[in-house]
Amino acid sequence: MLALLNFVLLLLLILTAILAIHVKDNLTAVFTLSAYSFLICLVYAELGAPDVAFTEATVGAGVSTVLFVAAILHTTKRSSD
Amino acid sequence: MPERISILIILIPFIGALLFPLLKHNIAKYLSLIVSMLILFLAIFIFSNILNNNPFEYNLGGWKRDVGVAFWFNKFNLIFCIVLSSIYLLTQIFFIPHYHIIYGKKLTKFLSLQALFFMSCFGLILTADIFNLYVFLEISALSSYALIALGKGRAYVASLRYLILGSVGASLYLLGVGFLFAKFGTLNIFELQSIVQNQVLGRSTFVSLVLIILGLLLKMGQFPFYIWLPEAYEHSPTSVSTFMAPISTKVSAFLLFKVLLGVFSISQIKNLLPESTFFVHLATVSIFYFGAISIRQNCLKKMLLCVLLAEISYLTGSFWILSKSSLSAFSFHIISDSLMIFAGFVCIAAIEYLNKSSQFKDLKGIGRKMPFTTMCFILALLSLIGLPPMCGFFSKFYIILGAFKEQHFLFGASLLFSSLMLVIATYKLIPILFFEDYKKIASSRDVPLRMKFVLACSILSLFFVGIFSGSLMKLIS
Amino acid sequence: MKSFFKNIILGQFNYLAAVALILIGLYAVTYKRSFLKKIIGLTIFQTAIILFFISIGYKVGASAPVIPHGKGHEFQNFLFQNPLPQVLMLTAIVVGVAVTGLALALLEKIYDEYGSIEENEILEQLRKDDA
Amino acid sequence: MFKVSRLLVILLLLIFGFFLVSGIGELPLFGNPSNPVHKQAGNYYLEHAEIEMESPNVVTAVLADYRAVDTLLETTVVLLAGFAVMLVLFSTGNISKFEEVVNSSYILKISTKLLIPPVQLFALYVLAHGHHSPGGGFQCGVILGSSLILQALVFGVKETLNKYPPKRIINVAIFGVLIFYSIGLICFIQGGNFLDYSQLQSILSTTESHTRSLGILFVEIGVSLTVMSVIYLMYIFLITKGEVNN
Amino acid sequence: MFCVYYILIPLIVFLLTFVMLKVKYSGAFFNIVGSLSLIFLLFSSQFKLSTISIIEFLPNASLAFATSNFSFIFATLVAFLWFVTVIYSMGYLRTLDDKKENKFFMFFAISIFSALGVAFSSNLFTMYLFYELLTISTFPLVSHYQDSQAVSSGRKYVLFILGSSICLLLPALILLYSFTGTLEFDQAQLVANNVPRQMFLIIVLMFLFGFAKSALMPFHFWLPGAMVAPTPVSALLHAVAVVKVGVFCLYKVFYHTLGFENFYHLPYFKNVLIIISSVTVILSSIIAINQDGLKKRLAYSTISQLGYIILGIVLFSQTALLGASLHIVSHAFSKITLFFCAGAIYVVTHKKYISELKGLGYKMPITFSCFLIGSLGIIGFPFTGGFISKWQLLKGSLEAGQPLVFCIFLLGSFIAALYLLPVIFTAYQKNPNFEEASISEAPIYCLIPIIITASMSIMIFFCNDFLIEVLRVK
Repeated sequence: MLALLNFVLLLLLILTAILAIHVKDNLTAVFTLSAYSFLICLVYAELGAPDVAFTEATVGAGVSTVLFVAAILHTTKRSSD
Repeated sequence: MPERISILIILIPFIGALLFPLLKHNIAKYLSLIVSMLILFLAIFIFSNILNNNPFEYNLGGWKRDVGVAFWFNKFNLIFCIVLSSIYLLTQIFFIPHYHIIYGKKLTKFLSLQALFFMSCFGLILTADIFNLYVFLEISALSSYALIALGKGRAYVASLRYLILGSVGASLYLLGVGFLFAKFGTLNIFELQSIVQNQVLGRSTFVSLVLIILGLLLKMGQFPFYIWLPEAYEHSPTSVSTFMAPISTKVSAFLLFKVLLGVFSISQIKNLLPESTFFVHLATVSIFYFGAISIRQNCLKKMLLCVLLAEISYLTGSFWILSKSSLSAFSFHIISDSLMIFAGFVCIAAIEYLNKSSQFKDLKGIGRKMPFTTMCFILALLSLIGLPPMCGFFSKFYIILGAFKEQHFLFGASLLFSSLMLVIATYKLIPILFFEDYKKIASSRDVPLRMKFVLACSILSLFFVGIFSGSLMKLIS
Repeated sequence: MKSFFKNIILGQFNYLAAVALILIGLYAVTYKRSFLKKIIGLTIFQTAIILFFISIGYKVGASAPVIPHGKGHEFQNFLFQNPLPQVLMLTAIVVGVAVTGLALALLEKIYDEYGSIEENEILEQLRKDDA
Repeated sequence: MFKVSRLLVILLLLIFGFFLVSGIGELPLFGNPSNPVHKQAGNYYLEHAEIEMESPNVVTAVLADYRAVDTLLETTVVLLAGFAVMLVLFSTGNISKFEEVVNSSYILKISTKLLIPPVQLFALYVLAHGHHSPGGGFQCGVILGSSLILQALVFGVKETLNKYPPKRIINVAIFGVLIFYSIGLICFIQGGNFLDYSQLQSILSTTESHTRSLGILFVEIGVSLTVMSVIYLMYIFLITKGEVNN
Repeated sequence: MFCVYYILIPLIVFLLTFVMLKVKYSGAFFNIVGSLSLIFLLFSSQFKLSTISIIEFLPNASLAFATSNFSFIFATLVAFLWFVTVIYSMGYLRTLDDKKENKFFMFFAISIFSALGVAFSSNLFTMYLFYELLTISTFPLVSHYQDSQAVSSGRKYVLFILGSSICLLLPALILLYSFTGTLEFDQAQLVANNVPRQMFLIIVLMFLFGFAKSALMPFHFWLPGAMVAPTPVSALLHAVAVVKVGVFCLYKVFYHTLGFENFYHLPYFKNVLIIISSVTVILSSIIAINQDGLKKRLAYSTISQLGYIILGIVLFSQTALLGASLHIVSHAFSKITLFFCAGAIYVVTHKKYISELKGLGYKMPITFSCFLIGSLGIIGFPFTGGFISKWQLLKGSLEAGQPLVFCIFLLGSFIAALYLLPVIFTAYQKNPNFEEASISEAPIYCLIPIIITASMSIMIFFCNDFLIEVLRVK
C-alpha cells in the first residue's frame, strides 16, 4: 500500500517539475515550484525522514517561494521561454 | 600538544570573519592583517612539527573517524596551507591601506568574506570527510560568488553564471558522493580506502568516479567547462582576483588528487577508467588552444588569464598520466603555479594602481615610469615561460619528464608550445613596456614602498621555490 | 523481462525518479534562456539529489529514527531508519536556499543594469559594450 | 548557456541519464535493511545516540554532536548568504525612496496579530523539543524568520524595519554563530578536541550524557538565531532592493 | 673548490656596479679590477682540477661546477678579452659620451658571469641554466641604444635563441634524462645501451640546432641583427663569449654526453652532420662577400668560422677536435681585433660601410695594419694563430678520412681572403677628396686593445706547443 503512495507521489513530483520548467509566466512557475517542494516534503515524510520533511516544508515551500516572489516583483513576470 | 593546536588554522580565520563586521573599519583592517600573520606562523609551526614526526589526524568532537568528522594533516597539505597563508598575508599588506577607497562602507563585510574564503580553502585542503568537503566547497563557492559580485555592472552577470555552473558542479560532486555512500556506507576517505582496497569495483563506483571528476573539472575550470573563469576574474575587482585567481582553481585540482587517490589506488583507477588518457589529450588540445589565444590578447590581465587556463590543463594533463613521477610533478606544479599566477596578478594590481588600466595601448613606456613593477612583471613572465633559476622551469621540467616517461610526447610538446607562445607574447610586450615614446616620460613614479615589498616577496618566493625544488620534491613524493 | 520490470522499475523507482528530476533540472539549467528558469532548474536539480540521498537510507517497514526515551538498550536497528543521510540532507537543503537567495539578489541587480533577465539579450548588450 | 539546438541538449541529457541508470542498476536494492549503507555509521548512531546523549531524536544528536562541524559550517553558509545578499544589494539609498502601498484589510491585521505569537511559541517548542521529536535549530529559525516576514507582509516593510532594524538583526545573526563557535572553543580550551561536549562536564557538573544533550540545546539556540535573522534579512533586502539605510 | 671563486668574481662585479650605479666611472673601474683579479686567479691555479656540487635538484642533475683543461683555456680566454674589451669600451663610450655607461658595464659583468658558469658547469643541467641566463643578460646589451632598430633586433635575438632553446634544447635535455636517468657529462655507455636508435638521432639533431648561439645556418639570423649593438658588445659577446659558449656546449654535449663511440656505427648520419656544417661554412662566407656593412661582413665571417669549429667537432676525430678547440682560441683573438678596428673606424669617422673607407688607411695606419693582421689570422696565413688551428683541422679531416672536408676547409679560407682583403685594398686606395686633416688616429684607449689582441693572435703561432699539450689531455 505504502509503495503505491510513494509511486503516485513520485509521478506527481515529476509532473510538477516539468510544469515548473515549461510554464511561460514566471509567477506561475514559482508557485508550481512551491507545490513541487511541498510534494517532495510529502515524499520525505513517507520515506521516514520527518526532520528533512519539516525543513523542506518550511524552507522549500515557505521561505524560498517568498524570496522568489520578492525577486519577481523587482524583475519581470514575462519570460521568453 | 601541537596536534591539538593544529585546528586553530581553521578557527582563527573563522573567528576573524565573525568579529570583523562588529568592529570599526580601520580596526577590522589591521586585525585582518594580524589574523593572516597568525595563520602563516601557525602553518609553519605545524609543518615544522610534522617534519620530524609522522602526519596525524584530528578528530573533531572527539569521535573516531568512522563516526565523526576528521581532518588530516600531512606534509603536502601543510606546504599548500603555508603557500595559501603567505598569499593571504601578502594580499593584505598590498591592499589594506586603500581598501576603504575601493569598498567604503562594504569594507568589513568584504574582509569577513575574504577570511571565510581562506578558511574554506584551508578546510578543503585538510578535511578527510567527503561530505564535509562538500560543505567547505559550498562555503568557498558562495564567498567567491559574493566577492566577484563586488565589481562593476558586468561582474553581476559573471557572478551569476559562475554561481549556476559552480552549483551544478558541486551538486554533481554530491551525487558522486551519494553513489559512493550507497555502495560503501562510510564517508571518511581512509575508511573508504580500507573497504575499497580488496573489492572488485562495479559499475556504480565507475559512475561515482565519473560524477566526482565531472563536478571537480567544472569547479576547476578545465577546458570544456571554462566559460565562467575568464569573465569572473576579469570583471571582479583587482583586489579580489589577485588572491582568488591563483587559489580557487588550484584547490579544486588538489581535491581531484585527494579524493581520487585517497580512496582508490592508481591501478584501480586505471582499470575503472581505461580511457583515462582521453583527459591527457583533452589537456593537450586545451593547452594548444589557450597558447594560441594568449598571443592575441590586448590586455595584460586577459593574457595572464589565458596562461592561467593553460596552467590548469597542465594540472589535469599531468594528473591523468597517473604515474608516480607525474603525480609528484602535479603536486609541485600546484605549489609553483599558484605562486607564479599570484606574482603576475600582484604586478598587474600594482600597474593598475598607478596606471588605471592594463590594456596594452595604455601601457606605453611604463618600463620607464614604473621600473621596479615592470621588472617584477617581466620576471614573473619569465618564470611562466620557464627560465631556469625560477620555479616555472622546474615544474615544466618535471611535468614534461613525467609525460616523456609515459610516452605522452604530444602533451610534452604542448607544454613547450605554450611557453613558446609566451615568448612571442613577451616579444610583443617588450617594445610596448620599455621602448615606445620613451622620451616623453620624464620622472619615474613607482608604487609605494609596501607594494614594492609585496612584489619583491612574491618574486623571491619564485626563486626560493625554484632553487629548493629538489628538497621540495623529496618532501612531496 | 518481467523480473527486470519488477525489481528495476518498481524496486528502484525512487532512484529512477531522482534521475528523471536531475535530467529535468539540467535541461532547465542548460537550455532555458531566462536566468530565473535556470535558478528554478538548479533548485529542482539540488532537491533531486536530496531525494536520491534520502532514498538510499530508507529501510522498508522502519519508523522514523526517534528511539523511545530510556529504551536505548533493547531495540533492533532494523526498526528505525538510517539517520546519517537525513543529517547530510538537512545541510544540503539549507545550503540550497542560501545559494538561491544570493542568485535572486544577483538577478535583481542584473535586471537593474540590463533591463532583462534573458541570457541572450544580456549577452548581446555585453557584446555591444565590448565592441 | 550555449546556443545549441534543443535536440542536441536532450540527446546529451538522455545519454547522461542512461549512464546514471546503469549505475543505479548496480546499487543495492532500495529499502532492504541489510544494505551496506546502514552497517557502518548508521547502526552505530541508532545504538549509541540515545545512551550517550539522552536524545531520542537520533537525527538531532548526529546533527549537533557526532557531525557538529557540518552544522557549524552550514550555519556559516547561512550567515555568508546573508552577508552576500547585503553586499550585492548594498546601495546607499535611504528607506524613504522605497514607496510601498500597504492595503491589508483590518481583519487581516487583527488575525495576524493573533496568529504571530502562537507561531513564535510553536517555534520555541520545536527548538526545546529538538531532542525528543523531529525539529531543531534550523526549523525553529525558519519559523521565527517566517513570522517576521509575515509581519513585514501584513503591516508593511517600513513599520517592521523600525521595529527590527537590519543593523541589529545582522548582529544577532553573527551572535548566533558566535554562540555555536564559543561552545566549541570552550571544549577546546577545556582540553578536549574542538566541539567535544564531554569537556563541558566540569562546568555543568552533571552526568556526561546530560552534558552532551545540554550542549546540543545551546548549539541549537545559536543556529536558530542565525537562521531567523538571515531569512528575515534576505527577504527585507530582496523586497526593498537594498534601499535600507544601514 | 676554486671553480666557484672564478664564477663569483664577475657576480661580485655585477653587484658592486648595481649598487654604485649612480657613481660616474664606477662600472669601468670595477670591471677592470674584476677582470684583472680573475686573470691572476686563473693563472695562479695552474689548472688544478676541482669539483663542487651546490644544490641537488634531481637525483643526479644538480647545480655543480667542475674544472677541466678546456674550460680553463676557455675561461682564461674570456677573462683576458673581458679585460681588453673593458679598456676598449671605456674609450669607445667616452668618445660617444654615452650616459648609460654604468648600466652597460653592469650587464657586461653578468654576461661574463653566465659565460663562465657555462664554462665551468659539470653537468648538462647547470650548463643549460647558465646558457639561458646568458640569453637574458645579453638582451639589454644588444638593445643598448633604445632606438627602434636596436629594439627590433634585440627582440629578434631573444625570440630566436629563447625560442629555439625552449623548443629544441629543453625537450632534448628531458628526453635524455628520461632515458638515461642522469645528466652528468661522462655517461656514454648509458646512452649507448638504453637510448633507442631513432631517438638517438632526434636527440642529436635537437642538440645540434638547439644551441642556436652557435649560429648554424638555419638559426643564424640573430647574429647579423645583433650587430646593431655597440661595438664592444658585438666584439666580446658576438665574436667571442656568446657564440663560443654555443660551440663550447656543442663540444661538451657531443664529446662528453653522447660520446664519440656511439656515432661510429652511424656512418650515414655522420655525413648528414658534416653536410649541415659545411653548408654553413661555405654559404655564410659567400654572403659575407657582398655585404657592404663592415660589421655585417664580420658577422657573417664569424658564422662561417663557427661552421669551421662545428665541422671540426662533427668529424669525430681527436686531432680535428684539437683543431676545433685551437680554432676557438685563435679565431677569438683575430676576430676581436677586426671588431675593435671596425669600432675605432666608427668612433673616428662614423662610417659603417666599406665603400666609404676609401683612402682611410693613410689616416689611420695602426688601425688598418692591425686589421690586416687580424684578417690574416682569420684566413689562416702562416705566422698567425689561425694557421695552427687550420693546420690541425686539415690533419684531422684527413685522419677522419674525409677528403671532401679537406677541400671545404681550403675553399673556406680562400673565400675568407676574398671578403677580408678587399677591405684593406679599399682603405689604401688613393682618395682625391679626402684631404681634410680632421681624421686622425683612433683614441689611445681604443688603440691599446687593438695592438694587444693583434700581437696576441701572432704570439699564439709561436707558443702553440703549450696550448696543444694542455688541450690534447682533454
